[in-house]
Amino acid sequence: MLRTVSAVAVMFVFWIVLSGYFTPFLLASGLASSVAVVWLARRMGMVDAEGHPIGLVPRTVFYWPWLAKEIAKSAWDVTKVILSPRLPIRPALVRFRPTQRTEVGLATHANSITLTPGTITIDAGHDEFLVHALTSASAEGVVSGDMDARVTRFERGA
Amino acid sequence: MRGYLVLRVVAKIIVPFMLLFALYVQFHGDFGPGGGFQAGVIAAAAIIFYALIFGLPAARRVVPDRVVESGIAAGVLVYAGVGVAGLLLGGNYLDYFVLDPDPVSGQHRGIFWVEAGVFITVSSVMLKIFYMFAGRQRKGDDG
Amino acid sequence: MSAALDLASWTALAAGGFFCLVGGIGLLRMPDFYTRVHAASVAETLGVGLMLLGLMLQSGFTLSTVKLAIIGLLFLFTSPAATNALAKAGMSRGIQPLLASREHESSKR
Amino acid sequence: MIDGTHLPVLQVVVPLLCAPLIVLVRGGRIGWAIATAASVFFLASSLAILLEVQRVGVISYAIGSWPPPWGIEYRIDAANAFMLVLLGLVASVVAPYAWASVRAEIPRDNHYLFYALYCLALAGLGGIAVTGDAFNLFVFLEISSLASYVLIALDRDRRALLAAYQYLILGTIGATFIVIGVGLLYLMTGTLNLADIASRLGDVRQARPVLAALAFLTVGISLKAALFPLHMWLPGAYAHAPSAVSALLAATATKVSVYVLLRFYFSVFGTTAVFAAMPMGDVLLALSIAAMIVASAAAAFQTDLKRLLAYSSVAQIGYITLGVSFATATGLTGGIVHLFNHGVTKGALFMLVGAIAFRLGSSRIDRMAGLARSMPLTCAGIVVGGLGLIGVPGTAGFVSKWYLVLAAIEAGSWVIAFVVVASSLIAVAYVWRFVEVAYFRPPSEETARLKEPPAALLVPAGVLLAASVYFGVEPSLTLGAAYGAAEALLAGPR
Amino acid sequence: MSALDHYSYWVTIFLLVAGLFIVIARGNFIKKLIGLSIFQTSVYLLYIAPGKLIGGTAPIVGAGFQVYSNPLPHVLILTAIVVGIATLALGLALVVRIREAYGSIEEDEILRAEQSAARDDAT
Amino acid sequence: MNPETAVLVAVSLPLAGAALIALARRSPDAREGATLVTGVALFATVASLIAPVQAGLRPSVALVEMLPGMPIAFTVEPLGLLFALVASGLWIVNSLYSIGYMRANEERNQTRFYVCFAGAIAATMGVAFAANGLTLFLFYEMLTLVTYPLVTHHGTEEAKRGGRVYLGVLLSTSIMFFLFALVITWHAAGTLDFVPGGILSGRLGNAALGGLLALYMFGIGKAALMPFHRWLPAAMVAPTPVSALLHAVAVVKAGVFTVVKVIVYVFGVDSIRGLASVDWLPTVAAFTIVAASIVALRSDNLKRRLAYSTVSQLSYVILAAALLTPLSVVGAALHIAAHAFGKITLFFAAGAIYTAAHKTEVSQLDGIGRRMPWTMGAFAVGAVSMVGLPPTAGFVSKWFILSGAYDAGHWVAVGTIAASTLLSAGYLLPIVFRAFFRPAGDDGGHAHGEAPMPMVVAMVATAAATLLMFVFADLPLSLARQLVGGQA
Amino acid sequence: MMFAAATLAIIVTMALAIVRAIRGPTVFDRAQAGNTTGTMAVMLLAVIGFLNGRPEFLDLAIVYGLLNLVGTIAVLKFFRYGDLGDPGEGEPPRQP
Ligand code: NA
Ligand code: NA
Repeated sequence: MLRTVSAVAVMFVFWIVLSGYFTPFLLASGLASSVAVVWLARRMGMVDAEGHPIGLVPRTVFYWPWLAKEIAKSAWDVTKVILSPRLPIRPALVRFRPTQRTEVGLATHANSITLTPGTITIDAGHDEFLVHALTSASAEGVVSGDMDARVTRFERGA
Repeated sequence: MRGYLVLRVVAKIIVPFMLLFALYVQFHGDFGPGGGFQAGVIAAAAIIFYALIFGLPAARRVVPDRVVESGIAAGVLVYAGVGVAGLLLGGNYLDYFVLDPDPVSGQHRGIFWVEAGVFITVSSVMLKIFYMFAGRQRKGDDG
Repeated sequence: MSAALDLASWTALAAGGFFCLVGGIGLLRMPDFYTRVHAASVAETLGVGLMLLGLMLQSGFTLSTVKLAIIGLLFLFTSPAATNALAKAGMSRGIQPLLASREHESSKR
Repeated sequence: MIDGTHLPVLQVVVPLLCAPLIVLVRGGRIGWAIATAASVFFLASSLAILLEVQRVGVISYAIGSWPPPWGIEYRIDAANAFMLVLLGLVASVVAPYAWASVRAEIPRDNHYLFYALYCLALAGLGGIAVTGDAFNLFVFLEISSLASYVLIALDRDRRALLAAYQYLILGTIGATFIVIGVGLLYLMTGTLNLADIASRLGDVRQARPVLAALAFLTVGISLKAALFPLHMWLPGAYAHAPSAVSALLAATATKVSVYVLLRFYFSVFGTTAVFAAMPMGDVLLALSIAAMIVASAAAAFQTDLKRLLAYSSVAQIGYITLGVSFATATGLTGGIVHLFNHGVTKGALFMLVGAIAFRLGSSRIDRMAGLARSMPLTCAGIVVGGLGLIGVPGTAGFVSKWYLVLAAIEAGSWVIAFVVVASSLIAVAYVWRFVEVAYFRPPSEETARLKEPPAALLVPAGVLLAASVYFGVEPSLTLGAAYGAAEALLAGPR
Repeated sequence: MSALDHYSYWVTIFLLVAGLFIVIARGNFIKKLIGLSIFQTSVYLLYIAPGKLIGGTAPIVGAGFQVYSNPLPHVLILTAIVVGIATLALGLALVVRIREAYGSIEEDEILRAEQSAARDDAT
Repeated sequence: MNPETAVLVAVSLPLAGAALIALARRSPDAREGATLVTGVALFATVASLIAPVQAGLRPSVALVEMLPGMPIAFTVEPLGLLFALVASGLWIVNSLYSIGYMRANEERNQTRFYVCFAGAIAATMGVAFAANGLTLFLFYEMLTLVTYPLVTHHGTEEAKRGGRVYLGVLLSTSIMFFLFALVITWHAAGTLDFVPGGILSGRLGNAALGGLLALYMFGIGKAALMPFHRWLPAAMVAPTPVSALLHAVAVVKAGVFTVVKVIVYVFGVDSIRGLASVDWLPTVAAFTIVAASIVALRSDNLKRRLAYSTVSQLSYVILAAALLTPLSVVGAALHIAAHAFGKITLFFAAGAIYTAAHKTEVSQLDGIGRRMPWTMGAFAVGAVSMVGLPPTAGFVSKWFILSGAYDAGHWVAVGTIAASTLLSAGYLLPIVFRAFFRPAGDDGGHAHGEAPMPMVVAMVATAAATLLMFVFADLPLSLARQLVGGQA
Repeated sequence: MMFAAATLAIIVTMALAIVRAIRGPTVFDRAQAGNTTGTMAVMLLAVIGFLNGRPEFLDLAIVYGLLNLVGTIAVLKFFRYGDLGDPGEGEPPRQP
């Protein structure tokens, strides 16, 4: 039940952020819409830990900046590869076992890998990830498990 | 495509926001590019996205066929009903001025309900078209 | 003060544009499907991110900035999801990536 | 509120509201009741409007109380009041007919769809007849056309699907030409209100975009009206559609499109622009004569009675446009009265053929050997209808032919007058095809055991047939209305 | 205003002719519908391009703007788009039903099926 | 019953009769009774109009307006009354004859026969009393349509072919030319009412008048002016009573009646006399007379010979009317009656011969006079009348036509009449001679007596009428003279 | 001026993506190029919206972004499974 209320709250905030006009009619309709959307989301079975991971939000403050840095770094590497005449790519498939337990955690990990240029998650499952790496450097990056640890900490807040 | 874990998680997160965005577009027709048509399409797109990922039967459980078909009809009745309301209140058909003592808010009220009607119809039609064509393959296999 | 902001936004926009172009070029130069996805991700992450940042700096603390942030968030979630779906669909449809050597066995547990 | 002022918009709104209502209710029987009620209301309201127009001259109704030319204006003069009466009469006769005909020809779970689309088509056609706004006209045109495509496709026979598809393609091309024409007019005048366009055309009437608009509109509307040679979609559509649909469309759809041609030619562009500056008169004349001769001849060689009647429709539309091509009071009166007379006659004929198909299961002529013995009433009806198509005195067809020949003579073109009378002889040929088979061939064992179709089918057909004879013997009502319409049109843009 | 300035009209003409050509030249029913849609879209530009006022902004009231492009063509074309979709959806539904009934959506194959069916009736 | 109601009754009575006949289809006797009663009643009604018309009255009544300014209206004028009298009178006789013929030959669907017959008479009354061109055209077309089932009575393949020519020629000429002429007249004169002295005087140029006259003459297919005569021989497929109807009672009579009516009441005798553009008509009529007579001469089939005899006799009336002199116009009116009585007698005889002796060819008629004295006697009277010798009606009308031609100084006409008299003698009198003065050929031992009683009575009656009209010529004459305003 | 540069960059990238879409051998290359084009379109809308000073364009950008995602997934599913309604393996979503 708490999750539903928080979901409505998040929706209403999103509405206000979008709207920019704060007339009573619009605010009322915003609230009504939020309630309606959450009701429909519940019918779709989306208002659960996965669909509405409210708990994880505070920790994004720490995780996202790190991710941004990683993305910038690897993007620069890939840029150098693309722009160099020799196109020094050594594509490789890497399989490894993730340490996250919840689907949201796994999804975050998979997306983080995909977001950082040089690596894309082809298949993400509870017991195995399949990643395609552009260069051997990016392949090692994945295997190193550095990102895996960070995501798990993000997931469990340990 | 339920097997696609990443898609499933992302879908569960953004579908509600898509629906809310649709309603945002619906209500802000007066202030920016919005209104019934666009909102209806976005809302339908959200449900279709859900159906793509979680399968048509799941979508049919959320928005059953009967609701969709009556939505098509109900939307038109709402739209035309606003016109008739204008008629009953002494104006011509589709006259918004008479919908409220103050003509300007009468306009707002009129256009609001017309756009609501359009939203219901357009979203229902889009969904109905998707249900028919997507469902056909399924019927094709079983038939 | 605003001059510094303008300068920052110009550079962000320029960088964003540059990375977009890099991504575009990569799209054409890369030999196979999967490698092209990498190139695209450069454009879709840094290219888009920097340009959005540039625009946000331009508009300061207004409604537009918020909406730009929302677009950013949107891309943050949907872009990798789409890329993953594309790659997974491609793989399950049997498109073999060009591989330099044997697969790296995960050394860990 | 319920005094006459709101009738013009209720003509469209009532059937328009009934369509979704029927979809909501999803009942075949209730659907029929609603559709029939809507049609009868349409007729009653159209008669009231006709009387009002005869008293006042022109009725103008502003949608949403936005005064013209800003708002959408429903503008009814003698011309479209007469069209509304035709629509109302045919609709309120075909609706009862549909009860038995639909049960026989359309799968059970589509019945409610038929009636919903019936109301939609009626609303669309009513809208075309009523509106005074060019783009609104296009929208109603598409509403009625889309409803017609589906109505045709509802038939069990798979060829109905092909016919509907072909009609959709050609109909949409026609509609798009119309919307291009309207767009060009809007470009040149900055307004969409027909009367306003007419008054603003002023000196740009000869400008090239306006002439281009005239060309686009002519081709587009001719496609919708199935004016020869743009009639290719009609035979298939009317032959394979359910009988009730063929009856409704044959009597109304093409007729309303011809009205649209009249409205643009006379009320918007004006006779001088259309007939003096541009050779539209001669073009229409040539196409009409071609239609009268070629389509009638084609009808004579058909093996299916419905397809025969369809080709006959193409020919009869040629007669209507012939009257229009003279752009004189007599010519227009002849054209407009034939628009009504043929609508009524052909509606009755299609219903009768539907009644035969109800018993025989087919409308192929060679399976009707000796049918007159087992179905004397129905066959007599078809003969009377056939005489109406020929234009034998005592039928409404004669009145129209009289005015068309007179118009030709007044215009000094004796040869064309002779062609009109001569070509009605070809009608004898294709009516004779039925008479010979039904009356002279010994009944096959299949036709021998048939009995008359049920009254539910014959009575509505009888009503239209009686109308086609009554307005042949005492045509003061139709001629009066047609003459009024001709005068209203010839008054041209103010 | 040289011919080039009227580029929107050239686009309209191209789309119109291309659409009609596809409808006529192609035997596949789906391709015909695609051609028909292209033909319908030729009208959109015809209405909206002339509506654009040089220096006029998008026809939505915004602070600090006086000159707006003409909103009417936009409204009209929104309706035309809806009509286009309705026609396309109906066309596709018909093609699906035709494929079920005839087993093909190629014009010549279907006509052949029709002719042979007609011959059977006649004998 | 005042004259106005009499006119309405005259037109509606046969229709009522037709309904009565249809109702009485169960019992043939009741059905035939209804026909006869209706026939007598009709004749009485028409006869009641003689007095007022002779007193110069023109009773007229208008019904509904079919077109603005053109109601369905009736006016009784002398020519119309004369035609109506002949038609209604002969209907009675023809019915009597039909009863004998249909029963003797066991014809199928006789009810349809009598109903259509009554319908045809109603149409004929409509044509006779029509007050304007439109009403005339309405009933003229009705006559074509209602006689069609009679012509194709047997329903055989041959009947259908004959029917197709019958309907084809009559409908196409009426729609293409007659209707066209009416519209032109309406355009020129602004009215289609039949007005003594014509409505076109001074409205059209000479050439246009000539052209319009051509449209009328060839448009009125029922007058069988060549080349539009093909329908008459084609209609021989019908049973004899129908041929009698076609040739004598209604159809052709309506044709020539309309011709005379158009010339007198539309063009006006005086206004077109002497016009160069109309003098082609007598020549065409003359040609038809001679050509038809020659064909008749060479046809061995009795009914075919009589058919072509009709074609030529009809052109007598047209020729007479075309001469445009008072005497010839009176002659034309009289000839309508004279030919009716004569030709119906000949057809009755032919029918009787077929019924009794199953003979159809002239060559088979040797010595038949001894077996069928009454039939051949009547035939002789008819023949004499056709040739135009006293004491028959034919002589009276031919006398007026001849003197009319003489007045007009139209030598071609005079010559034609003389020649045709010889020709008609040539194709009719030898039959009488062969019947009475030739030894009976071998009839294949098939002994046969006279035709059934009702047929003989009918024949004798019409033969008597042919003779009586010679003796009491003043009644038809008085009506005919009124036609030209007592100038003859 | 810098806006113009950014707009140009976006347009060129879009052009490159379209070239890949045309050349791309497999359907998935085309779908991927389509996705990139869509992303660039969103940025184009955002930038042009700013260039003309109309923040409302950003709403359009968001809509375009959403529809682009749905479109790409639909194309993927059609060419991979041939049926848009097929739920595929995995347990159905828990619906109360
Ligand atoms: Na990556
Ligand atoms: Na809107």
